[in-house]
Amino acid sequence: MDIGLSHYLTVAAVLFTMGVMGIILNRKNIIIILMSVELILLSVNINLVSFSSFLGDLTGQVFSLFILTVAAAEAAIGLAILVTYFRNRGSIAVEDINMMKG
Amino acid sequence: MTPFSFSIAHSLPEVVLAAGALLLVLIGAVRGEGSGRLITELSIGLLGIAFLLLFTELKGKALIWDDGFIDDAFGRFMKGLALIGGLVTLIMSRDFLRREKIDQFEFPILLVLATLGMMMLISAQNLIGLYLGLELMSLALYVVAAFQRDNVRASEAGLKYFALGALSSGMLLYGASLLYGFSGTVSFQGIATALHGHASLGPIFGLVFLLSGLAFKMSVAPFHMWTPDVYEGAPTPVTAFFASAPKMAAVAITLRVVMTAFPSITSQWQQIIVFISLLSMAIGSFAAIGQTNIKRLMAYSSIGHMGFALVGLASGTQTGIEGVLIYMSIYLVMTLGTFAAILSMRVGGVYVEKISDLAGLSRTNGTMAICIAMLMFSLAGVPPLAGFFSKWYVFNAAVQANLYPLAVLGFLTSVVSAFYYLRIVKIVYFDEPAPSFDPAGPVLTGVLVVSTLLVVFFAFMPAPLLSAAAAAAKSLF
Amino acid sequence: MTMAAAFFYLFSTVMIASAFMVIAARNPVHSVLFLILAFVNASGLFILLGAEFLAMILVVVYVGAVAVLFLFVVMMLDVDFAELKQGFLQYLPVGVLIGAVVLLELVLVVGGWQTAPAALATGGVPINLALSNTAQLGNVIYTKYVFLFEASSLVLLTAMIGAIVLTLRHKPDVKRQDIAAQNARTPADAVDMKTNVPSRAGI
Amino acid sequence: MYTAIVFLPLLGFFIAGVFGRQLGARPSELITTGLLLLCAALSWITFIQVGFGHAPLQVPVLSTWISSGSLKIDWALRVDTLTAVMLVVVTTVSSLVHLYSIGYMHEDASRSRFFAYLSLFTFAMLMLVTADNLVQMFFGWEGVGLASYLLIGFWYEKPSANAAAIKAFVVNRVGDFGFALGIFLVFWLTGSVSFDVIFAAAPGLANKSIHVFGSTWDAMTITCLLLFMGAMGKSAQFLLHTWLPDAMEGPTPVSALIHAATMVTAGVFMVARLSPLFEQAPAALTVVTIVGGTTAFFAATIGLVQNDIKRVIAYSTCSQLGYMFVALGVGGYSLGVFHLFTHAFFKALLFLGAGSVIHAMHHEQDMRNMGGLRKEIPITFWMMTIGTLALTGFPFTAGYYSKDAIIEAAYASALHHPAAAYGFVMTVIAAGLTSFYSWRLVFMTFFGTRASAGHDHGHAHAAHDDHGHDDHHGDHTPHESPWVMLIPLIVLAFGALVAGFAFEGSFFGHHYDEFWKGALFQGKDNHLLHEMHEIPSYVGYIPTGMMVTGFVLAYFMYIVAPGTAGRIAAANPIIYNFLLNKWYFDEIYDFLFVRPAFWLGRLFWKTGDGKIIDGMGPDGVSARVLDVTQRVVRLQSGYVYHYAFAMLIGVAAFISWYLVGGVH
Amino acid sequence: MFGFGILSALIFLPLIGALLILALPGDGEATQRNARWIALWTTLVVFGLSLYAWAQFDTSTAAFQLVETKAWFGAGLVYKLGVDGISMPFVLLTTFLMPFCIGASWLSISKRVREYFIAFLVLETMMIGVFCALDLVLFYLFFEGGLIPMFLIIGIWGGKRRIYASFKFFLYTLLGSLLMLVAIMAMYGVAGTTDITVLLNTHFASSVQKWLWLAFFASFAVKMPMWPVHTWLPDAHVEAPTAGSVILAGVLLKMGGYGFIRFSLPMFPEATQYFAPLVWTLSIIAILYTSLVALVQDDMKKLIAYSSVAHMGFVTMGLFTMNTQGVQGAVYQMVSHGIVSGALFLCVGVVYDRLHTREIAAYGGLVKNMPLYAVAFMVFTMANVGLPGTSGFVGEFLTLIGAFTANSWVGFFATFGVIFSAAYALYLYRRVIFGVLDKPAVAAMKDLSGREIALLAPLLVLTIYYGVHPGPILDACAASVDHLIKGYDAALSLTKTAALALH
Repeated sequence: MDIGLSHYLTVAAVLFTMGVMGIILNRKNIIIILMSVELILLSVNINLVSFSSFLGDLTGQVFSLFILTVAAAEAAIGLAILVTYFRNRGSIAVEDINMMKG
Repeated sequence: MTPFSFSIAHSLPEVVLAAGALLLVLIGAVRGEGSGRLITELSIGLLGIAFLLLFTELKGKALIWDDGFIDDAFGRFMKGLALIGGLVTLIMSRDFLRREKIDQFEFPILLVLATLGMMMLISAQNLIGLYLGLELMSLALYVVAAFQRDNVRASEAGLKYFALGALSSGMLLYGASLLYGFSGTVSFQGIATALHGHASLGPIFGLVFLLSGLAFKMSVAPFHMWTPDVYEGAPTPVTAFFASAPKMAAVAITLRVVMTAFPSITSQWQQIIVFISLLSMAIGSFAAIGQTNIKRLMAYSSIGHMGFALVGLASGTQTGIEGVLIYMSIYLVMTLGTFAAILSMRVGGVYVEKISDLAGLSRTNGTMAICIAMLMFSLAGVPPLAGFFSKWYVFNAAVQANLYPLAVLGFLTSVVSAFYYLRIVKIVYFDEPAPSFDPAGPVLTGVLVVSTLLVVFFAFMPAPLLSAAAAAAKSLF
Repeated sequence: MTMAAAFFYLFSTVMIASAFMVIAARNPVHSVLFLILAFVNASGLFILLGAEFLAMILVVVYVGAVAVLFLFVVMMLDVDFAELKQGFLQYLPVGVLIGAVVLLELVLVVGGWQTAPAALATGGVPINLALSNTAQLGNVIYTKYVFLFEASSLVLLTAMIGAIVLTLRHKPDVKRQDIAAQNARTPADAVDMKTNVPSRAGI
Repeated sequence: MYTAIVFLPLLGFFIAGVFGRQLGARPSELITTGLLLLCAALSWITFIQVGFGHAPLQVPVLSTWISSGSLKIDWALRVDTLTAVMLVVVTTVSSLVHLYSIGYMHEDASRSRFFAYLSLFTFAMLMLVTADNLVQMFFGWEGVGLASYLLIGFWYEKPSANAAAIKAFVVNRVGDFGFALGIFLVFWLTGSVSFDVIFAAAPGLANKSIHVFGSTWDAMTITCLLLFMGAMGKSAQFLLHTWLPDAMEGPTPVSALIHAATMVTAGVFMVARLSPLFEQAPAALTVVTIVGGTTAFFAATIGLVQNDIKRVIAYSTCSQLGYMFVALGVGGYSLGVFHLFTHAFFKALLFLGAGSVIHAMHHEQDMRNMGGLRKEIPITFWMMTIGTLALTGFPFTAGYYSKDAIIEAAYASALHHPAAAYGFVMTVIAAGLTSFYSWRLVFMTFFGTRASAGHDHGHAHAAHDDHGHDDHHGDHTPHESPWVMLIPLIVLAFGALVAGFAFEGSFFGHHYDEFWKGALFQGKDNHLLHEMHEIPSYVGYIPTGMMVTGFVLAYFMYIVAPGTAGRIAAANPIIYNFLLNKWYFDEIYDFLFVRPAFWLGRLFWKTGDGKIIDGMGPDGVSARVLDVTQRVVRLQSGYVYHYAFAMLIGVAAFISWYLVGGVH
Repeated sequence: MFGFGILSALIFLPLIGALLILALPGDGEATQRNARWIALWTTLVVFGLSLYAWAQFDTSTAAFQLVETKAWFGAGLVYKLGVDGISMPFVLLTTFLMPFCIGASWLSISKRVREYFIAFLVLETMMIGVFCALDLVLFYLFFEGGLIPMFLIIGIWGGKRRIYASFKFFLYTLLGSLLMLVAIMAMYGVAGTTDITVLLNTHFASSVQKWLWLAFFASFAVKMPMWPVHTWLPDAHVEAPTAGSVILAGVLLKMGGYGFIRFSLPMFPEATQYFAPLVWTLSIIAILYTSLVALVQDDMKKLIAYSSVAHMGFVTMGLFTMNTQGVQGAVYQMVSHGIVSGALFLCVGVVYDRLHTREIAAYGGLVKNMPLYAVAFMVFTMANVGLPGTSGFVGEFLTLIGAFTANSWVGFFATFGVIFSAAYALYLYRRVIFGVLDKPAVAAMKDLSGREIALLAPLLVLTIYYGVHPGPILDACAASVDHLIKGYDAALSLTKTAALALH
């Protein structure tokens, strides 16, 4: 059995779904959400790199590179906001983040 | 490769903005704390220059930066709107920031960077540019949402916005990756070429994920749920900014993507657009009833209005796009006016944001009252105010495209939405007065009055906007 | 089964398993560690795909910086072990169901992935096997994508400003390093020569 | 001159109505009365010119009224013999009533208003009789209704007067409903509402059938029936009669003028005026006969037992109108009009006489409280007696000629029409009843002894205290009315005596043709006037016999053996109560129409509008909107994972949509 | 900007007046007085100008006159004004009634005087605009624009349930007209323009016609208001200040009828024919149902409001007979109702100003201390009843005769309304004016003041004048109505021949 594009894509799809489910089902703390986002981005990167490889086109890897860059920045911002919130609220439990609703 | 100078010339506003932002960071860093006011003024100037440069740069259509960036009438139109949004909110925010002691120099710089992101987004011509522009804008917005870092509501707003925004970028990227995988290219034209006659489920899925991400930025249902919380929690000038400039950019790039990359599968994305448009109109109308916080109300209102704007896109025609452009312009004016009013809501030095605080305003501040009333009627789409014409253009396009159910349902929801706009008028005019507001500065009053005048007298001189929108829409085809 | 396939299954299995643990682990520190594991395995997949530079970056940037940052924050905030709250379980099946549906549909589509016939013709930058992956990336990033490259720098700048403005605090009673002030110190300010002290008299 | 006749009363109305308060009561009275007397004089001149001279038919057009497409309606005055007769009746009675009212109303504070109303009424009535088209007739028709409404409700503080006024107007409107539909039908059939045109078109329409109201009808029959419905309303015929007795709540001169002599005869006039149409609709004429006969009988029965002096006369009027319709129904239009003419004199006389009695009794109307008045008010007594004689058809008085002629005509016609036989029987019986109740009235009022003074006076005085009657409190001695009231009585009595004798020949005798000059139309087959001469001679004596019987009975029961009436009543309580309560018509109508109308109104309002329309419409919708709102708002839980879940659901929905639906 | 034709002047003069009032400083006594006088003079000048326009108007032709055209929104939307025999009476009615509204508010409005008169003047602009517009979008703009000032008038200066009433009024009418807006867009799609003169000569496919007709119907039926979408009217009337009720009954309701004549009948003849039975049915229900409801009302204004619904039933019935008498009668009925019901509301306002209640039971016996008032009220009541000799009769009679010729059952049932109207109107009159004057507060009420006489007298004179001489209005619309009906018949026969040719 040869490993083809579909295999990588399937792995990425699974990873993507897990990332999304991590956000939705997570009841523990907001940091898990951030990590789930990283998983999603990872799945996207796998997608892009495998497309790039199988299409013989470098653009996918370039895209992936930018995504990595931005993801790092995003993580930094996310953690900064998280810290700010923690300082105000003393908690980052997901259930607590609902001062505003309705 | 396009000549460097040519590229620079056609992206001059962006280049100037970027360079200016860096310079401002330097100035801010050197002067340290307390340079907030100076940087704010400089940022206003910078945005103003960028705005002027939009009109002084070379005309026509130019694909630059190796086909990654386009400069066309459509882009200039939308950038103009985004810049106006940024500029006006920045001008309006000065008092607020000073009073709330958050007038750090980073704030204006972040707004400038966000605006820069929007401009890149509007001009994006491939998926990477789209993503980077979007992220530049979003990251800055995440930060400014939580800018009042000692305020738990603001940081909650930032956190929510960030978490969901990150998810939406993930979805957008997933879609982008699928599209890349299908067409082997990230450029919009390339995608269009690849899709021509070969649409399959793969790129359609890509399109769905891509549009989901964009829908989040436009805050349309079912990707809208962050909007009320963020609008409510974020500092008011930030909310004003959220409600104006980023919406312009998000709508612009949505239009550009679907019209440039997916013209051959119009009937496919039309279904999505029709659905999210309907849902947004409905949610925007229904959920706003019963709100007590005016910022939250405006959030739902903006959701509804994005739904209305998308009606024009749903038609998929040039007149439809023209309608969207007109809609967004008028919406921008109405929103800025409304937020000028909201920023004027200050009792005894404390900013208030309950709708009931407006009670009996007509007795205590007639000018503000009549302006609010006119803006609300306009938001409700009652002629002869500008809001009616914006609706006319988008719905007319939909009707010409035989989207009768969309038009009828849209109008039904607009009746529902009229209810809560009327309720504000009722509170302002019919109720017994609440404590009167502190005098608003000339800036806020000016913005309020000017936007009201624009809204009221639009019917008398519609030509400039109409011709500009027509030209802009034409350049997209 | 070739070696490549074997490694593919190894990396993907471990990656998915650790990804699952990221969201399932009760201790956030464990989550971060599993995240690192997932990244490392992904990096392995990248190598299988011939994207060596990205694989390296993934390890260096993600594992080395981002994941550690996570770890740092988790440690710093001293987050408790969170117990599952009421209402989670009744909500779980619906969530899982929707997730499963999405996954199923995605797999259905990507399982038989078709690229457009014109895809290769319109391709932007063909991979040149004569050059190393890193070199090729370098070639395009600084030419064709220079505009985007600059843009990404602005993204990083934004992130920097943002992170600073949100978290940096000037506590008034904390001594902070001020290099300019330190360098500008003259012996006159720093050293107090007590010349009038009598010798051998003690202070 | 015609214009003057018609519009002088309007002028009077204006002067009295607009400037009445500035002028004061007396000038208003004098002006209106003077104008009316002038009118009356002019009318008599017209009558003589038109009826006995050779003045051609004149229809001066005053101006255009309504002009819409093919419908053209002018303001025009049509003066032919029929109109001239009516002019004489109207203006004569009206002017006398004006004059009489000066005395009768002298205590009332709002006299100028009263006289204005009277003049307004006269104007409307004159418009009615001079109308050249159906719509102008309708104008007068409704105008008299308005004036009648105003006059009945003149004493606006009396709830009963107000109720009676509304009742009169609304019941009349029921009749007008038919009248209006009749007009529409006429317009539909002939394309015009102008008399000349429709009369010319009528023969052509005989036996034509039309499809209307979902079925096919004989054109003229349905038209005439609808028009007759109007006549029934205005002339208080059976079923639509209920307003007339109640209308007695108005001041007595009003009753004399409107509810005896003029307005109520408008229906008769209308049928006579439209004789060219009715002649083409034998079936409709049959209905007219039956209704007339029924009314004549039924009103007379009620009249037997009423105790209110005015109500007795009112029912008498009702009954007499029935006679007229019987005459019309059998084709004797001139007989009907003649009876109208004579009846105007003696009925106005009776009413004014009754008014005089009431005046004498200080607004006491219950005959049981009267008695023996002939000595105290002798002139009134004698005038009333003359009126009664004329009404009952005492030989050679006016009623003798007109009423007996109707009975003979019914008999003559009965040979061809069973309905006429019914009319004959009814009118004969009614003649006897008339005689009985008329004499009963005279006996109870003027003979015998009066019950203790002051009995049950409270009602009348309470109601009139505001009208300046206080000065008469405690003085219950009946007194003869002033001359200003007696003169009209005398004039009318004169008319009641001689009108029949003098004009019999013209109206339906040998001078028929040269008198009417075609104003009344008779079909080719209508030989009624000839046949009347061929009936057995004993028929002519029947009414007289009935009259004598009635008189004798009344004399026995109220003079010879007072108390007999009470014993008979006690012995037959059902019949007595049935009659006393006017066949229970008011109760039935109240049950059938008035209550359901209010009930329906409330149902429609509270349930229909309130619960159903608003409940399902605006209020219901807004409540549902709020429900939806609450649900939508509850979705906005504030939890990030819910929001993310919504996004996922959105995406899942879209991709499922495409997966299931395929790429289109 | 815009040209300065007479019609433009008519439309924008009130706006100028409003701006003048807006420019008045402060809210003092002097300002209030000035605001009143400016408003009065503005409306008087506008009325004078409309009379001038009337003088310029040629009644012998059915063409649009005094036409002004300016480019406006591009793409087929033009600023086009003009009047024909159908719209001219309504323009006059509007300008005529406005001074009365101002006069009626002279003393009764004491709070926020400036805003009040501004709202009224803006409303006048919108109303005149509706009747003058020759572009569908322009029409719609004015049609809907009127909601804003009216909403404020009811909401600010209204009675206890003013908020409920104003919302109901606004949202109800908005809902109806938005459906019309969809139809307007569809028509724009067919014709490529919204110029009414062009649309009048555009043929719409018969299936399309039905939809368009229904959409327009949704708007106009609410505005009329027809049963069963009438329930906003009683509420709005009851809560509105006197002048608001006057203008609501006098002019705003007429917009629906005007819309039917201007759009539904000539543009969608086949649909009109198809739906005529529906309209008749609704009209008859309106006439009978609301008359009965009126009978049981306890509130004077509500009673008159319900009677308005019934009278508007005559209008719709007449319009859809599509014969000369019916349509002319409907136009006449609208004008007459404008005067009469306006006057009736003024009458209610007179007593309301004195006693501040509209409960019928609170009054009684007014004739004694207010004889002049009683007379005026009587005349208007009788006109409301449709007594011949008052203007109410002519319209009612013509619509009925038209209805009868079109369908005898319609005429039959509608004529029942004649009976009911007498019942409720007289019942009202009896309870208010007649009876014993035993309530001290009522007894203390003074008769009409000079100002009130000046308000009611002209209306009274007109009511009678138009009752005996309806020529001016009937002649004015004769040519246009004739043209309308000819066009309608021609369109129908055209489709009939087309259908025959198909077989």
